[in-house]
Amino acid sequence: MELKIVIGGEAGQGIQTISSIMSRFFLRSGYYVFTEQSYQSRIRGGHNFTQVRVSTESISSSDDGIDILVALNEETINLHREEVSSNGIIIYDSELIKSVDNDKRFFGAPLQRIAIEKAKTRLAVNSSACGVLVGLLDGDFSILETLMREQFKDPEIGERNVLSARAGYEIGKTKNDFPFRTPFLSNNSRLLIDGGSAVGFGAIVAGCRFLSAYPMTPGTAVMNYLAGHSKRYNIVVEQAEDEISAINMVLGASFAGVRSMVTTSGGGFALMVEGLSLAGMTETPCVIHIGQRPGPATGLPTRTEQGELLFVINAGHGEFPRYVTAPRDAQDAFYKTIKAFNLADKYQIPSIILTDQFLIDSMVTIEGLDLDNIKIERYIENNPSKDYKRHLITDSGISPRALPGTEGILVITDSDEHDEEGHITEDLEIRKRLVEKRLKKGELIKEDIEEPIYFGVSNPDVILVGWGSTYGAIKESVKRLIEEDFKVGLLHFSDVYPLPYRQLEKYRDKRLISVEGNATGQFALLVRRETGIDIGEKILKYNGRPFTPSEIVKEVKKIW
Amino acid sequence: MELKIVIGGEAGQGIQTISSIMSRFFLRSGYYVFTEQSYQSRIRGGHNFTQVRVSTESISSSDDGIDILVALNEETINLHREEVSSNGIIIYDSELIKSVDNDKRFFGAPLQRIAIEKAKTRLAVNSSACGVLVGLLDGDFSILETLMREQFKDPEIGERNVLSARAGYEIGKTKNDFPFRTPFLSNNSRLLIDGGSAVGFGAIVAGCRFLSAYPMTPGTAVMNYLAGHSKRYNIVVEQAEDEISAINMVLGASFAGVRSMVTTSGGGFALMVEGLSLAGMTETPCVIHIGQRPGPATGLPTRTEQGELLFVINAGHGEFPRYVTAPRDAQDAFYKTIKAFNLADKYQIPSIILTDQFLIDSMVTIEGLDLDNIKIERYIENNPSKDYKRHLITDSGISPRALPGTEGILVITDSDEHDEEGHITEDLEIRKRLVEKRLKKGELIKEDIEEPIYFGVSNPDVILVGWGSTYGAIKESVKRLIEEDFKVGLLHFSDVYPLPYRQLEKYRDKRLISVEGNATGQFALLVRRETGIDIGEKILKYNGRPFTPSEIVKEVKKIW
Amino acid sequence: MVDARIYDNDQVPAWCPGCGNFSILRCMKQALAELDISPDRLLMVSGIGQAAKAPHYFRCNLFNGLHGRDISVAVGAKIANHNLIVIAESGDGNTYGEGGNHFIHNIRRNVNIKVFVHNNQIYGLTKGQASPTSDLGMKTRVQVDGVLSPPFNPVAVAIALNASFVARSFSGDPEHLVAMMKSAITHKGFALLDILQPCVTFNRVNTFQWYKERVYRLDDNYDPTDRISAFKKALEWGDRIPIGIIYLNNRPTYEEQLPQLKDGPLFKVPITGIDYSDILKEFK
Amino acid sequence: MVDARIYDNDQVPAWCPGCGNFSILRCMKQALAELDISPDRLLMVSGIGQAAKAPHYFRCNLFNGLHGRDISVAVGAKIANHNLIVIAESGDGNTYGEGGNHFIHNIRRNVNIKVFVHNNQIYGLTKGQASPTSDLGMKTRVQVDGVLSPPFNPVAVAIALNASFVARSFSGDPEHLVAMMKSAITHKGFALLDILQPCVTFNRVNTFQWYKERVYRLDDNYDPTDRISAFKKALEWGDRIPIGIIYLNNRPTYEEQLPQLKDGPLFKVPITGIDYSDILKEFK
Ligand SMILES: Cc1ncc(C[n+]2csc(CCOP(=O)(O)OP(=O)(O)O)c2C)c(N)n1
Ligand SMILES: Cc1ncc(C[n+]2csc(CCOP(=O)(O)OP(=O)(O)O)c2C)c(N)n1
Ligand code: SF4
Ligand code: SF4
Ligand SMILES: [Mg+2]
Ligand SMILES: [Mg+2]
Repeated sequence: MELKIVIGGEAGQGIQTISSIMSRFFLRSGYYVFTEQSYQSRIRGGHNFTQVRVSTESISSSDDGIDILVALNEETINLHREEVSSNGIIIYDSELIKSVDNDKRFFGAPLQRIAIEKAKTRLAVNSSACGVLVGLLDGDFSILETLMREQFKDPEIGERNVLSARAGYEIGKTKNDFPFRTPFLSNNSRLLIDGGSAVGFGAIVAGCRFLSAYPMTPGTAVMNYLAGHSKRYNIVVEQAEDEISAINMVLGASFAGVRSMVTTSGGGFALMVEGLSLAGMTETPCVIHIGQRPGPATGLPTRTEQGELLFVINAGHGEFPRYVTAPRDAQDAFYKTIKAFNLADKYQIPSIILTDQFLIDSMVTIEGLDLDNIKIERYIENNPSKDYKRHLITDSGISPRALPGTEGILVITDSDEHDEEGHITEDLEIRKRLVEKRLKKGELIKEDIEEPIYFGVSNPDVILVGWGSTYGAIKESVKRLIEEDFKVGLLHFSDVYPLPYRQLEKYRDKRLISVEGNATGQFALLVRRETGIDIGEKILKYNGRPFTPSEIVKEVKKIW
Repeated sequence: MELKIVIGGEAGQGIQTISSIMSRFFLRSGYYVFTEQSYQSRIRGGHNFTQVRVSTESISSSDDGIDILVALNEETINLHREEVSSNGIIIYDSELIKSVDNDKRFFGAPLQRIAIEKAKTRLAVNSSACGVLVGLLDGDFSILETLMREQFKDPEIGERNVLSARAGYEIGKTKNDFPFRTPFLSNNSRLLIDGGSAVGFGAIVAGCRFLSAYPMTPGTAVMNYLAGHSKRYNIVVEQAEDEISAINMVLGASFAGVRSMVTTSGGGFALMVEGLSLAGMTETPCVIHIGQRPGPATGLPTRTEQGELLFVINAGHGEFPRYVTAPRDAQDAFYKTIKAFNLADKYQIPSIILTDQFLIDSMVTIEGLDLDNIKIERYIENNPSKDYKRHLITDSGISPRALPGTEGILVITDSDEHDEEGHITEDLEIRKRLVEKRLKKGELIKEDIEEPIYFGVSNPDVILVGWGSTYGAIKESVKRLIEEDFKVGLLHFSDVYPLPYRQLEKYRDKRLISVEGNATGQFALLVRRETGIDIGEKILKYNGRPFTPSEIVKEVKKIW
Repeated sequence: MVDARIYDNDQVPAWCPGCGNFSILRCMKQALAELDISPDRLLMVSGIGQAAKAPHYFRCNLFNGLHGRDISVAVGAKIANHNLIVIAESGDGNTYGEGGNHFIHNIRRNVNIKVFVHNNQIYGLTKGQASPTSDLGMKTRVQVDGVLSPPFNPVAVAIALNASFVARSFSGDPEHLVAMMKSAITHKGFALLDILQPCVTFNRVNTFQWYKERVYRLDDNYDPTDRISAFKKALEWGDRIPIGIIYLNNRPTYEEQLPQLKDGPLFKVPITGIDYSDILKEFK
Repeated sequence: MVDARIYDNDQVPAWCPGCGNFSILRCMKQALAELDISPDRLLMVSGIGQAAKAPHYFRCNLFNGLHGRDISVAVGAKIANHNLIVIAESGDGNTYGEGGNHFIHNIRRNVNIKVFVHNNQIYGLTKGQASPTSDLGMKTRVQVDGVLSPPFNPVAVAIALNASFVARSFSGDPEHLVAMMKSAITHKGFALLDILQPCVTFNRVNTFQWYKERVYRLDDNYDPTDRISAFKKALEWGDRIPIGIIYLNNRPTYEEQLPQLKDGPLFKVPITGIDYSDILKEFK
């Protein structure tokens, strides 16, 4: 069973509330959900919509097509009715939207009137709309009822919304010829998680106790998450005066011993580049989360893109190692965030988590998170010897890290080239040795890098190559292509730098097609730079929207 | 004839004055000179030295070995006496430096006493030292005399320095067994130019009338140059409060119609990266000069490196075209600076001139600059049509550029994605078209890119590949290797991005060795990224000092 | 006076209904019309934020740049062509937060540009975080315990920097606002106009009502040229908030001091056909 | 009091003979010794410049970071471990120029760090360009027509920002300087100490003699808690330059307001063995 619901309207009309309640409703009813948001950079008005995709199988992308359209305004009808399937339905407020023709897919309900009557506020259209949906789909109303009660702290308001939902539910139930049904299936321990929360939760579990950031979409999600949990988990979240300050505060906090991170988007990261280089030089661990959005410059603030890969890998003046990971989905984002903290500490380097608006804002159903087997390693020297040197040259290139404030020793570091102790130097022989020491660590990181996932037939004619948040969409497209007997596979990268090359070498002579959310095929360039392997063909998207499986299937067939 | 003079001492002792006077002396005597400075990041003290290399043939690098060492302090003797050739000489102040053994290369002169006696100031050691050198080398004293008079605005001080120089000259002449001689050869119209002045002069000739910068070594040289000529050429030079402001001021000035530039080093450029992306998005021409120095972070402020190639090419969030040129020497720097301004205007893009401390601070003798054939093209629409649109989509991707203030039209641009008029948009179809429009220009730039110079035997076994300021040293090493019958060539790049690939393709299957002033072989990575060609071997240097021909010869032989 | 409608264009503001920005936009057109400024002589520069969208909504030359960097762009443009009337318009977060360093140092430079700040004491576009001017204790999704740092006082800081024109107005008093805009534009030098603007969506503390109850126009006999009393006035914030020209002086502008601009705008300086023999001599 | 020599190390200052920095360095050791601060409890943070090299020349923990960004690093470190005594030490260009935005907003934050600025009114390390505090008209290789912008007055700006401790001293009055350093360090909150320092190589205007003739110690009965009179005092610059604690107030520090730091320094908060069931519930 699969069902695609789209809820559309103006910013501020409560689209997000409806979609989030319905997503939870389906989760608790035993279904898999994927919920994706398309919104504009404004607070009120404009056209926003959310797709809630429901399935009995695990899914991790949205897709083209609509089975149920919930239109909170007329524009939504005009923009989306074409996409609604012939056996689909268009739910609209029958008292507010009048210009409706006799397309049999229309299904009106007095959503706002119900809200006002039952809940004494217009804002409760959310609950009446959810009610209609649950009724229509033959869902278990008691689940919705519980959700409503949880949603509102004030029990009275909760009660009113339940009434409003119930009235909608009764209307929904009247349409008993609707071909889709989502009755209660099973209790389960699955989780519904968005990318922003996954990174945020990952950071908390990793022991991040300081975040400094300057608000910037979509990076702000992680800041909000940590701020929301700051009291319970003793996290200091400080809004910096600018991004430069954010990264430098984080380096100060990390130097003094706290796992620390910044969160931003490409434009904010652009301002942190000098600080990144400082982290490299002073060997101060730090974690940088970058939620990509379309550029250049301010670009499209609320849209998605994979346009910053090469920028991030090459950012910073001078040469120093780093770890860059581009999580493939929310679950991966959780684990990779923890890994980013661990590697930052292990190698005393900056770790970069490269997500995007699509991953950050989408909710996906996962089986669970394995909290029991998480390792947190700080690699901090608690009893350093008296002759402690912060930048001691060792075989591995990693110097023992002690914290300032440790009795009897001094911890010294410098943005200038320095000696082993950390003091500024102009000795060019020491310079050379320190360069080599720092770069050695870059070689070691390779041992911790995860090879890409391969998914597909065992002897493929064509391999799609992807990275980051496109995983769900490409994987699903490959599944479908295989069903149609295409001999195809997917090689999907999550850790991107240092670039894992073993799997690539294995498929070196295959026909490779890179699928990327940018206009220049950056990953293909990275692969050629690192391995010499030429990914000759590309499927690129750069209009600000994420890939859908249907779209990739079409593109692959076109060039097959 | 070739002669290597090294002048060493503390910062503030006047090393630069001696070397600059002597360089001019040799120029006017008809010799070729190359003068390179090695100095520390301090104002007084420490150890600095300059090499003045003199030849009857054109040269463009310094080299190992010393024929004359001018030691202004004892440390200079200790640090450099090993390098002085057996028939060389060590000039020192016989009254200040006492701990001299009976090495027959020592030649004492009471430099400071002469200065005080003749010029009434210690500072005139410069002139007494120059005098000794000219005497020793059998030079034409009248040339030195003229130089001294030109050096000092106050004729009386000039006269005193001439006296001091003459006294030194008489002492120098007493040593008549010195094997090196630089008598007057010929009048000539050659120029002695340093990289900083070459970029600065190029900018002035190109029509740059606004520079905003925040001081940073070695970028400051260009700021000093333009400030020094600001009155005569109507140039506004504004010291910004920080680098972010510098680039944004420049974009404002350029938008309003003035050719404008910033100058900085890698660390300052790191702060301009967001502004770079803004230039890309708003299609505002600008020229950025970056003098590289060793990183990461503050690194070694007064040393040289080629560590920012990949950073500069990939800098900026989002995707947009740019032009990057790494001049091979001062003469090239002059022309490429002009080209940078022309291409910035032609394609409405940021142009980056990537030099380094070695190029900026070294003086070289050139035959002249061809000022008559310089083309300045502004590509500005002076009579735009009434329906003018700043970002009009055209076949080439280049929109007509008008200036704000033009009667009857409006010039609008935006850091957000925008429509053709320049207004902010959320229309994703327009987004797609604007991305394509911008990137099209990147394809066109390729037509203006200069292929690398090839120098060497016609059928080489090995080709050294270099870029930027290493040209002089590698070329000379190749010359010497060829003299020793090595079948070797040099492919040297000045324009580096978009990467010219035709010559590379031609030599694709040769044994290629990349020679770079960094620790990771960035140019080799760029070549593989752009062409798939694997430059398997590398000769890298990253201790902060430039390559010398002797060193490259040695390294090449080692791996031949 | 030209008709204010010549500033209308076909762009539809992306602001919330009821937002104070609408009034500021109307006042802007009115002030420009009363000053007879032709749209093609006007260059608006803005940063990023809700306020920074404003110049898209009327006819003018426009460079809508980066968050916090509009003042620098405006200064560059004014140096290049000082015949343009150059106004930087943005929000409080943009100008006092991200752009703080340009704010302070350009007040010192005294380039003849105007800086209009829609001060809603909040980050609007990014959904309601505290801005540098947010009042102590304001709670947001990020400032969960309430704002801990006392608000940035742009007026006091500008006076400490000896700004040549410092004024405050309120979007809810259009007559006053138009007058202030006109004074700022006609002032010779850097002019800061801080405009109190209710954000109906995110700022539930400093509402229209809140401002309405507190703002009062400066007395006719208030002397804005006395720096100490201006500073005193600047510290008034709470039950009573003064609006008007708070500080004024007459120091020379940056442009007047530049010999390079004496003969006309910099962008018109000829750049070809120049004799460089004096430079060539320096290389010999 | 410990012996000031415990702060000596084997680094040799890279400063010019006669530079005012030497005296500041000696006073620093003296002040620390008098306060009995053990080197391993002290964290110095510095930026880039001649002044910013100072902490290399004595025994302490040190993070010598980027030009202009030391205050941010210091604040981060102090939040992470508020048991450390954290002092940011740099030059005027670093702190008031490149670092201007951090200067103003961290005064607001009032984190308990100390900011010592060697104010030589010039960019020393980069060979003598004007700094934000250079006097009007000073000529340099870049400011060929002389400085056009009036000097940044750090004291006045800090008072406008309601800084909790604002003082000025002079490298040529070691006794006073030591006292000011001690007051700043023992003050609870952000403390700005602007130290006038002759640069013998590049600043030929504001020489030792120039300062010597002008500076005077504030009267014993000067009341630094009155903001208006402090502002007046701050504007005194010219024939007479006051040194001493110019402004003082007692507002709460950032750290005191953070519930997260109540039970000890942040770096000691346990990060393993935590029950996350409440978070897991949020995903259901
Ligand atoms: C470098 C950078 N950082 C952050 C942002 C995100 N951002 C956009 S607008 C804004 C704040 C807007 O607040 P304000 O300037 O007060 O304008 P308002 O929306 O309140 O009118 C922020 C933080 C950005 N665009 N660029
Ligand atoms: C981002 C950046 N920009 C510029 C520089 C170059 N720089 C180093 S020190 C300095 C100025 C120093 O002046 P100040 O802070 O007053 O210190 P002083 O040397 O006078 O003690 C500058 C501009 C730098 N290191 N980093
Ligand atoms: S969010 Fe606030 S400032 Fe922005 S448009 Fe809405 S009301 Fe106005
Ligand atoms: S240049 Fe000036 S500040 Fe720097 S060490 Fe020399 S005298 Fe001191
Ligand atoms: Mg605001
Ligand atoms: Mg200074």
